[in-house]
Amino acid sequence: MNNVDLSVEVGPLKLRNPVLLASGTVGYGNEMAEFIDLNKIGGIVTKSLSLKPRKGNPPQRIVETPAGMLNAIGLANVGVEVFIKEKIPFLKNFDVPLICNIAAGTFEEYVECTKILTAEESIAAFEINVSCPNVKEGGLQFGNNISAVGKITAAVRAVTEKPLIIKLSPNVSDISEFAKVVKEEGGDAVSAINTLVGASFDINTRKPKIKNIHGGLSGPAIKPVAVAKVFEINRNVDIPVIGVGGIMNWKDVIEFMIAGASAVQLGTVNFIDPTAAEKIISGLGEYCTKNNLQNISALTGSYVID
Amino acid sequence: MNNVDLSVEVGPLKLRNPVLLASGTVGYGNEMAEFIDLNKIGGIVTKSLSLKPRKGNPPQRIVETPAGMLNAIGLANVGVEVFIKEKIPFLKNFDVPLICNIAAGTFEEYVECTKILTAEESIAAFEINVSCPNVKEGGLQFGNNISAVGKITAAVRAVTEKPLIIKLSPNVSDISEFAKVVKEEGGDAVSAINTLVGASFDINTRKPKIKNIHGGLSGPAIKPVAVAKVFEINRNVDIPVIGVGGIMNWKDVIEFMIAGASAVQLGTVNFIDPTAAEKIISGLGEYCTKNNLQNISALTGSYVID
Amino acid sequence: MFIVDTAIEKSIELENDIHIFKIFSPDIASIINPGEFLNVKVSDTLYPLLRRPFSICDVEGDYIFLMFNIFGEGTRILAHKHPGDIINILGPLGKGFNFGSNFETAVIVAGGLGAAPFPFLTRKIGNKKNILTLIGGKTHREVITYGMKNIHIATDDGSLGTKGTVIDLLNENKKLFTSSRAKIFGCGPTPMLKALKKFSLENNLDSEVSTECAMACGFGICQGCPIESTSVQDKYLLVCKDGPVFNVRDVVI
Amino acid sequence: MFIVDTAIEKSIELENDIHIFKIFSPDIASIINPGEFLNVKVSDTLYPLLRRPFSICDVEGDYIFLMFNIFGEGTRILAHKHPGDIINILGPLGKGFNFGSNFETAVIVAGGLGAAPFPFLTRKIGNKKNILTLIGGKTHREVITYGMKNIHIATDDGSLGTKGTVIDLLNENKKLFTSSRAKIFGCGPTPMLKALKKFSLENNLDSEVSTECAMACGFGICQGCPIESTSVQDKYLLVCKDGPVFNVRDVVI
Ligand SMILES: Cc1cc2nc3c(=O)[nH]c(=O)nc-3n(C[C@H](O)[C@H](O)[C@H](O)COP(=O)(O)OP(=O)(O)OC[C@H]3O[C@@H](n4cnc5c(N)ncnc54)[C@H](O)[C@@H]3O)c2cc1C
Ligand SMILES: Cc1cc2nc3c(=O)[nH]c(=O)nc-3n(C[C@H](O)[C@H](O)[C@H](O)COP(=O)(O)OP(=O)(O)OC[C@H]3O[C@@H](n4cnc5c(N)ncnc54)[C@H](O)[C@@H]3O)c2cc1C
Ligand SMILES: Cc1cc2nc3c(=O)[nH]c(=O)nc-3n(C[C@H](O)[C@H](O)[C@H](O)COP(=O)(O)O)c2cc1C
Ligand SMILES: Cc1cc2nc3c(=O)[nH]c(=O)nc-3n(C[C@H](O)[C@H](O)[C@H](O)COP(=O)(O)O)c2cc1C
Ligand code: FES
Ligand code: FES
Repeated sequence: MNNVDLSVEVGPLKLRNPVLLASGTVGYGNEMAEFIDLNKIGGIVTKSLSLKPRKGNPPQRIVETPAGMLNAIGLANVGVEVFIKEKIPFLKNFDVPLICNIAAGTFEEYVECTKILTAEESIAAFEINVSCPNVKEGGLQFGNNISAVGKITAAVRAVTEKPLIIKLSPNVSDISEFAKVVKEEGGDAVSAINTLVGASFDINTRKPKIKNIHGGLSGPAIKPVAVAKVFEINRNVDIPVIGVGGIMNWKDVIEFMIAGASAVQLGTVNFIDPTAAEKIISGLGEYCTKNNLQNISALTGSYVID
Repeated sequence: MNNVDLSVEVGPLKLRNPVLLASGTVGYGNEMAEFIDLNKIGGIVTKSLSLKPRKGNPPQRIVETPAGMLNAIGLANVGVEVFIKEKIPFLKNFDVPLICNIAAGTFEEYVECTKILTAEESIAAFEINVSCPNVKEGGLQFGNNISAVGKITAAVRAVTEKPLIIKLSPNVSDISEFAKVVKEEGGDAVSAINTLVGASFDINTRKPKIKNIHGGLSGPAIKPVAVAKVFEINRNVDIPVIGVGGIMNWKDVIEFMIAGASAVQLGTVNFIDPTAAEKIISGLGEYCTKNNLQNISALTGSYVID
Repeated sequence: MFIVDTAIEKSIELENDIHIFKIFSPDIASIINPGEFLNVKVSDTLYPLLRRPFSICDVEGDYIFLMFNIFGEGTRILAHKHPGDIINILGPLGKGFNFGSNFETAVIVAGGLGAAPFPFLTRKIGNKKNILTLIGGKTHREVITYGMKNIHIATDDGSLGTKGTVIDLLNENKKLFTSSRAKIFGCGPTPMLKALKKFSLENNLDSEVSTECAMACGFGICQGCPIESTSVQDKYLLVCKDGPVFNVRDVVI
Repeated sequence: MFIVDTAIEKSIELENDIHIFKIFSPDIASIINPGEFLNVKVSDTLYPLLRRPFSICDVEGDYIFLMFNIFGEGTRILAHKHPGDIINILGPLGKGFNFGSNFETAVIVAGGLGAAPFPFLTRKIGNKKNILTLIGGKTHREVITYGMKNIHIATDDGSLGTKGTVIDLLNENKKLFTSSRAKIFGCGPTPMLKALKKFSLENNLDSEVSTECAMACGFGICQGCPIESTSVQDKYLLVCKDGPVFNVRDVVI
């Protein structure tokens, strides 16, 4: 395993290995640091940050579903200011690329957040969440509107030189079109996918189980959808893709890379096994050794179609 | 349970109970008849029929996924002619509403199939599959194209007076818009949902596990998505909805009805337990008795939202 | 915090379908406190996907005890485990009861399975303070007295103890503890906790309750378990991290 | 056809990690034939979702035997079942071997776990015909001889029997059966079945093989298990219903 090179490039972003922790499933790193050595992880994507702190949705925010879960956290977050003052100092203790995920209700808020944060040296890249299904003003509306996604990409691009990743919504019929616009407007990469829109009702009270009614479906249930979206983008658009959705183990990571992902993010699995990232990274190394792969990056888009 | 009325109306279509067997998961009824009394089922939806027989896709057609499965059968079917000659006579032995599902590659083929079949007295209604993700010519392209769906609805409506149900694709951002068009063009109801587009790769061969590359994701994994789509249509459009997607037991049926379904279809569950429909129907009766519901139809869209 | 595979040493089923598991976990047993909890993976497959939170019911040496009933799929699967079967546990999690503080009588108020954390609390308090235990259930079948002492019982249908709720019982027995400095420790269904909060405030009693909420992670990263604070308005507290035990004054129940 | 919950009566583990389950199922046992199969729900939860097909390995009175190894998640879960645990079985399914027909010697050709259906076939043929059994495996660990007789063995690495494939073995032993009217019964990995078909056609031998395919239902409603026919071009045959046993002349392998 010593001579396996797990490093990957996601456009201009260089990572020591392809395993990132997904936005909203790692907080700002502190809790995870109790379980794993953050210095070994490919990178951390923060919970979506907005300009001001957000309280998020009232409970119930979580419902388990078959091999998945619905969440409607409502982008609860500390806001940009507290993030800089209180969260970044902690993360500076680690040698791990910090990718700042931004969510906003207006174009202007996206720009303003990015402007403020791009000044922080310890931020390695931005991931723009145009696709959260659980907030009213922005979120879904942006994510499913191709010209809005283009406009956000261009606007954010104008205020930062850092690697810019746009996180796409899967709740569209042609995700490649969105990836194309991102590329055209100067985005460096896309993440696919955010959660699928779902709902669930209690058969006794007849109320939605999630207070917000709709939630985002994540976990292994959605993996085949995520793999299909990554593959679709890879086939149609020349832009690096970060694969997200239902990854539970190293085999899933290999599958996403074969389908076209340059790197991946672990989401729901962190809740079940916060040590998963470390296990997966070593599993990837073993797979490469066994298959005589010197650079894991050679896997990206290496599908064989007769 | 004696005084519970399980009958429902899906627009002009009257059913003795809300439990239909979904297209592609019941063949043409013969195999299922070995397991259950078809006279007790709400109705049978045939495998999608095309004008000519279709051989379908080469193997592998099936892959299991977490709490779900991908299929790419490719609409293998006997064609309209053989259906009328060989399948209808068998189904005539039963007192069960026969809903004929039609899939086609062109507008004209939809019309022609319907024209031929509408003459068959034993056909109770049509379900038009505009949304199969596993065939090249028609299928997905139609299902995700709102004007195509409108055009098909209008064209088929023009040649049959039987109840007309359009089966919608979930792979779109705003399914209500499709339901609206169906209503405007004279459709009587919609079914939601067909399968989600998914894919899966073998990490050793790097080939797609499904020969067709893409498959349709079904089973409990997709239930939250299906419930959300049914709810969305119910809230936005005044058209009856048949709920499909991941139903495994009577509780799931109640959940779909609360979310807005007038009736439901069982799909993947038939493969795992071909007696599920009978169990579910008796479970529905018991639920109604316990909850003092005289008519199960009162459940449709009975969600409570604070 | 530990994540460990551990074998079920022994499984006891009480007569009212309550299950008690004895599991070997010296690391956790030596540091966990009453009111804290474990997050348990009941199956090593993808179903059910999420862990299930369970209060620490008791600790004896290197062994931890959990108490549960069959509620849904996860607890059904758990109940069918045999001794020797492996489960994966994550903990200790959360903030437990403050029972070292300045009071004379611990008034334990348990509704149904709300009894779960109290055998351990009872053991830890030992003879250091008085303990008065009030237990409620809908019927006698829901009354759990396992591992508790100095017990008074109320059932909604009067099938055991006095007829009424455990809060009625609390009111009736007020004189037993309001003369001394008492502290209330409560766990049970939300309506009971609401009533308990009201009682505690009206009687100006220090009172801590263990709350419940659907959880995904159990250790603070998913933000899935909010509970409204009485003091801070612009953010929620987290049941898994700031709780599950809260002073009734601090949270909206 | 039956769908029944049934208890595992006994579970045997052969030295090479092959598991054999004995299950009570008088209804199925009394009507099932060699080469037919059961579709087994290995877990009563949603994971794994689909049933798993297994050949009938043997039948003794009211009992059915299944043989399997740990391949993926489903067989792993199955292997961890204890005697007394319940599984749900659906069957009998498919079309089995035609062993009543006009031949003198049954030549059984098994590759690895392809041995599974042959103890039952061996029992059913009994002394009515000659039996010659050729068994192949990559190494000696993959050679399964359970319940079979008159056995010749080949291994790819030569660790047991002759070195080579089971088809090499078949060629070498041709004289043992080509003098009599022989019928070949084969089961094993696809490359072996391909070679067996070639051998059978070249030597003009009647030959049936048990094929495999990913299945959703196992009884003909999902159309998930197509196999190309040699005679009909405009539709596929179904492995679960028209097979799994086919005459090699009838299908493209
Ligand atoms: C801090 C804490 C301590 C607990 N201690 C105990 C205990 O000691 N003994 C005990 O029997 N139960 C306890 N519970 C409740 C226990 O977690 C639920 O009964 C259990 O999760 C139900 O799982 P299930 O799969 O059987 O039910 P299902 O209804 O199938 O579960 C579906 C989902 O809902 C969640 N859920 C259902 N009920 C609850 C609930 N009351 N609280 C939180 N999530 C729920 C499950 O975790 C799961 O994600 C505790 C809950 C919390 C939050
Ligand atoms: C007619 C028939 C008879 C069989 N008889 C036996 C037998 O007697 N003993 C035995 O050990 N195995 C037998 N098999 C193969 C057995 O069904 C698979 O080994 C088993 O399904 C693997 O399940 P898993 O969950 O362990 O593997 P996983 O890889 O986790 O399964 C994933 C999916 O792939 C399917 N799958 C994987 N391998 C196969 C395969 N070879 N054939 C069909 N589907 C597969 C599974 O059914 C499941 O849907 C038979 C297969 C068929 C079709
Ligand atoms: C509880 C929870 C909170 C999430 N919060 C965010 C978020 O704030 N911003 C974001 O872009 N994605 C968020 N996501 C989506 C994940 O980052 C990821 O895209 C999704 O969960 C799919 O991956 P998974 O199946 O591995 O979980 C959240 C997901 C979950 C489960
Ligand atoms: C094997 C298989 C074949 C199917 N074939 C068809 C079809 O021919 N026409 C159609 O409209 N839907 C078809 N479907 C979709 C189902 O009717 C149903 O919409 C979908 O499976 C979701 O329901 P479920 O989760 O209960 O299976 C098929 C589904 C499966 C699993
Ligand atoms: S359960 Fe995840 S933050 Fe509390
Ligand atoms: S497995 Fe369903 S038709 Fe063969």
